[in-house]
Amino acid sequence: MNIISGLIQNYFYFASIVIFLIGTHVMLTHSNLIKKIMGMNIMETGIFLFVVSIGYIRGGSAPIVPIDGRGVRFINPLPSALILTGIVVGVSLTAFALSLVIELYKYYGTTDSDEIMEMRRRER
Amino acid sequence: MNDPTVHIPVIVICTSLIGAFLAPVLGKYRPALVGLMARLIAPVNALLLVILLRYVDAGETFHYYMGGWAPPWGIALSVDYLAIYVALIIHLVSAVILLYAKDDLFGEVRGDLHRWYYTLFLLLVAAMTALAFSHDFFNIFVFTEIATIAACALIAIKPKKECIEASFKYLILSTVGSGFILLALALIYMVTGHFNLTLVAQNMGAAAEAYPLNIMVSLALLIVGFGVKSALFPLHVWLPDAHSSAPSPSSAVLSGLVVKIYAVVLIRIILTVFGGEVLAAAPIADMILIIASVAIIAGSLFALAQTDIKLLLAFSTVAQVGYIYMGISLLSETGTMGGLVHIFNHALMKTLLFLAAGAIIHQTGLRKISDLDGIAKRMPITMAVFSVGALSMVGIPGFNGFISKMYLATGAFDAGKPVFILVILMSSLLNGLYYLPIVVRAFLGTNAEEGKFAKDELPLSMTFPLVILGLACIYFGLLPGSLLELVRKAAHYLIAV
Amino acid sequence: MDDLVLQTITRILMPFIQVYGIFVIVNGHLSPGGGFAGGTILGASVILYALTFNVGAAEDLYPDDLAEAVESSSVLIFVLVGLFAILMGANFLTNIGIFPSPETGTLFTGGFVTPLTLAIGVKVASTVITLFTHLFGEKKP
Amino acid sequence: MLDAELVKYLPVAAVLLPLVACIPLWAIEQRSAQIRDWFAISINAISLGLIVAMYPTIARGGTIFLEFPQLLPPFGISFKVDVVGFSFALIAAFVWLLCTIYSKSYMEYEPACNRYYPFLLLCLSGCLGVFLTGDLFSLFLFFELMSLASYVLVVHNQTKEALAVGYRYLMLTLVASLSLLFAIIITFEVTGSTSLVSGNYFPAASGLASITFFAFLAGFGMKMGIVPFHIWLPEAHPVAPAGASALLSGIMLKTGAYGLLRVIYQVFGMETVSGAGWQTMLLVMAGITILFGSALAIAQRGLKKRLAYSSIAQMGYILMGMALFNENGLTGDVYHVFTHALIKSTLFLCAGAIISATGKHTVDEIKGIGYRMPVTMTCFTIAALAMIGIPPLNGFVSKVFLSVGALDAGQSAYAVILVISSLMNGIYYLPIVISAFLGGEGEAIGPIKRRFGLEMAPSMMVPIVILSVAIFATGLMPEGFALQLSKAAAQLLLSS
Repeated sequence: MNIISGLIQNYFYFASIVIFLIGTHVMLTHSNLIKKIMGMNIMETGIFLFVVSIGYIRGGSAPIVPIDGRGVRFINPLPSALILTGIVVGVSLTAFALSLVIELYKYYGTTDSDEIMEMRRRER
Repeated sequence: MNDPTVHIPVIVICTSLIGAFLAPVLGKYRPALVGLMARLIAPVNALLLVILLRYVDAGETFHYYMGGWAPPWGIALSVDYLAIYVALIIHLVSAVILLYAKDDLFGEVRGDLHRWYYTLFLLLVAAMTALAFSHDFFNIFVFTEIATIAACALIAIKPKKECIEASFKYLILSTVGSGFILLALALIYMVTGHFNLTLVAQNMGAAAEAYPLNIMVSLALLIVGFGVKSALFPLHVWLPDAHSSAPSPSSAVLSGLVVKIYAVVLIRIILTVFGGEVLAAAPIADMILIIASVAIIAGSLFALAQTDIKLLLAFSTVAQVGYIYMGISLLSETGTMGGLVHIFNHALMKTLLFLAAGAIIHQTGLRKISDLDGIAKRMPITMAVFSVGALSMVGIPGFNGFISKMYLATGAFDAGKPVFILVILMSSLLNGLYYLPIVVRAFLGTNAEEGKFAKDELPLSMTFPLVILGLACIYFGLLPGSLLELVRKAAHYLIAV
Repeated sequence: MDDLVLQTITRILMPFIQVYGIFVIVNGHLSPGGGFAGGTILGASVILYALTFNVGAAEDLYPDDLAEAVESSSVLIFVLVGLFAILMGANFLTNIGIFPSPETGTLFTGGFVTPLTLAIGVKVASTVITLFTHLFGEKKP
Repeated sequence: MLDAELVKYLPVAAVLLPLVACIPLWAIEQRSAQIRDWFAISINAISLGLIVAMYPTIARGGTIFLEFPQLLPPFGISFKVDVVGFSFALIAAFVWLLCTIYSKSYMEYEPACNRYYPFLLLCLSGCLGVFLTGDLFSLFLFFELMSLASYVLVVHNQTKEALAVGYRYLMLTLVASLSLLFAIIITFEVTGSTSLVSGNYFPAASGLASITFFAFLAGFGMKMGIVPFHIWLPEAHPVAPAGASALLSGIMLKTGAYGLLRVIYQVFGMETVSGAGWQTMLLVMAGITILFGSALAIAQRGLKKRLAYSSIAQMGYILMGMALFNENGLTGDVYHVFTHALIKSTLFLCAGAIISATGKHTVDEIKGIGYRMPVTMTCFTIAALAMIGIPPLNGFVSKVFLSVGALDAGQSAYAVILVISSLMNGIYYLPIVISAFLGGEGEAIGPIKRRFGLEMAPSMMVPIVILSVAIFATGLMPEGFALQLSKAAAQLLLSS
């Protein structure tokens, strides 16, 4: 019972872990390179959701001190900043991975990693 | 703090960064200057680090706060012996590699990409240095990613399909690793509320009590995440392809430095942040110890089966990373020293071996070990230096590899686990089994086709770094006193906290 | 893609998008947003241009040489601003008050933050554009 | 009389001189083969001189000690010479000098001499280092140097066979050195020191102690060639050039014996060794080694191979001597080191002379060689008789001491083994001698290569003759120099 209620209360953690696992699964099991990259993005999204939800406060506002200095409940900026960085990293990783896939496609004419492995084996 | 010495860590990182981003612009108009600049930056930085070391020697180790903001707001750099030691290794070794790269690159990388090669290389150096100094999970994550992308690009820059494929494989697995790391950081942040290592460490005790599950899961995720990046044994699958297909200077820097920096970061986190209580609660250290032993033996066995010289070296790296993990997870002072000193020694040896292999490939285009019969007649200096590296790997006394094995073995005994001495000895034997035949072949073998190696000896810019590394291997094998002093302090720092 | 409607609207929209991007960048220290967000918006304007006209046109608008220079120099500016603080005797990236600081909440209270976010914004914009053109145009990365 | 301060540096100089001299030698040999030979010989001679210069101090019962703790921490390198080390080093340097002189002419027609001499010097350095160092770790260091350098000597001819044998040698060397390293680490960890001064580290037998002991035994035994570890020896010694085989068999085997002596008497102590039953084990191993080596030597047709197997048997004597734990046995043991070094190098050098003059390798092919090469065969005969233990020769003296030691220890069975082994020595040496002189006039051999009108070059003949004279001399003066040293060594070891 405890576990279930814990899950329901922390549904966003649960959701993010599910997304993370889906992403990882796609990334590691699918042979299509583009799908791998998509899995990578899904996985990262899961993590992003998880981290952002740690710092999120219901009804909180952006953490910028207002001019009159009223006490406002701020959302913790650190996870958001981390995730902002994470997103940038994710974009660059995706871009880099995509460019590699383009290169691979030029060499092998396919984006399927199994086929590429097969071709390499035959080459040897 | 008006003493300019305290800024050295930042300056070192910044000069590499500036160099990295000057390179593409400069390379466009003055291509000759780029290499020169890159080759100047690393030694100058190493010099600065030595000055910093003197400074730290005189007083306490300290933390440097970016923008003058103390934690929990600011980003901190920890200026301690471990960081300086690792940073010194990075800059010294990359200085040598950059020297070597001057002529070798022409054979492996398209001419118009040279400036980008230097960009990536310096970026990687900057990221690794920053990782060494980082005292903040945030920074650790960011620079891990920068280092990963730069490393992948350093492989993919060679226009061959093997490189692209290896790079892709590396990228995908590293991304999984990064994901794990990020998740772990989030879990730690969740229960401790900080990213700064010191503050997290302070809150760790209470957090571990309240949320043991979070701490354990994050620890596991960290080990897997950094384990992938540092090629800890079952997670090493990307390494052989990546390190063997890359251009030789890249292989050298990847094998010699990059995998280790992640190991250092992981170890720093585990030992200084999680600390004794968490380690006592779960047999983490023992698990790593066993994994490392398996890595040592399995890596060597895989290496034994290789016919391609660079693949062999790459698998040997898997085994050697095991040494580093083993040394530190022994949790005795000598063991930790062994692990840390092996970071330096292996950086020297493996860089040397990769560069020597690169020189052979550059000269003759031969990669298969069976083709190397009698090659020492054509390339005596290269092969002599290669032999130094090989003997060092085997752990012949008088060469630096012996020092680390010695310390690892005494460390295993100190830790009350003499079984692991056998692992080290066994792997020495295996190293002998796969390194010595190459040397024997090269010097004593006779190749059927005379005049097969018709080219001349190497250019000076390639011979010189090799010889420097070879001499360093012997020097630090015979007189490691000052090195060990530094390592002892670094180990003390790790164990004491 | 030769759609007159799209092209005209793009032409009209682009300056607005860009101004908005710049707004987000320079207000980085006052409101949510900053270099990353604003830079992406800036970059998006050019991507829109590339989509409605063609990639070649976008490349002409923002050539590779320029991109290289911009990307390198923006990082350099960032680092140099940080190093400037060291020169002034403070820690790296310290926000030294060499700018006049008027009352809180106005645009020029950021000190060094504004040049830094600007550098970031330009860099991000440039990167977003080059990534798009390179991947779309299938040029070597 | 040398200054005491100066004497301190003698061992270092003796060890490092050959090591350092490799570099000028390498430079010289690019120019002139003649100068190279003489340079190598003079370096050898100087090393020998430096060792002889230590004699006054040693004769006074003193030890020479010098350490360099900053080298290779945490152990440091130290040099310590007592009478045991001095005796071994003296005979080593002496035989080495003669073998180098011999090599000068012998190697003239061999390939790759430019590799041979530097490695010969490296080996000398390692070998002297083993005998003159003051702690286990330094000993190990030089042991390694010697083992690796001698690999190059073993595979000198670069034939397929040599390379295959060399590979096995290399791997076994590696195993030996690793097990030594293991043992040294444990010794260091248990006692905090590897110095050979204090002695008796393991007061009682424990699990750890026995692991350590067996690791030491495996490590040194591998070099020594005692029976379960001998597999590399009979292959490796014959393939090397004659000068190198003489040194491998005559001197380098003794490094193992030396290490084992130190380990038994100064690391574990007699009480521990006998208390744990290792003494009996060592004796049994020695007995097996003697009989096994002799038996297989009889079966060999190759001349050098027969000599190599004979070496195994002789190393059994030495192992037995050190396991008897009494003064006579130990005296015989150290004396036999002298004896065997002289005899076996004579035999190998003679074999080398025969092979280089006739090209014949097997025992059957050299019938009547005595007529063609009288000097060689006379020396060979002297050495063979000494090996069998015919009275006026030195082999007899060592056998007497060993037998008396065996009887003193109450192990009469081993005295019997000695006698049996002498018989077997006779069985495999005498036929060579007999057929050489009585097997016709050498018709089967054909004309031999003569140099300078002699059966071999003078620089080959002189070392052989000097060695045979030394065999005679030590045998005829039973109370001479060698025996005194042996006795002093035995007393020193027993008192530690």
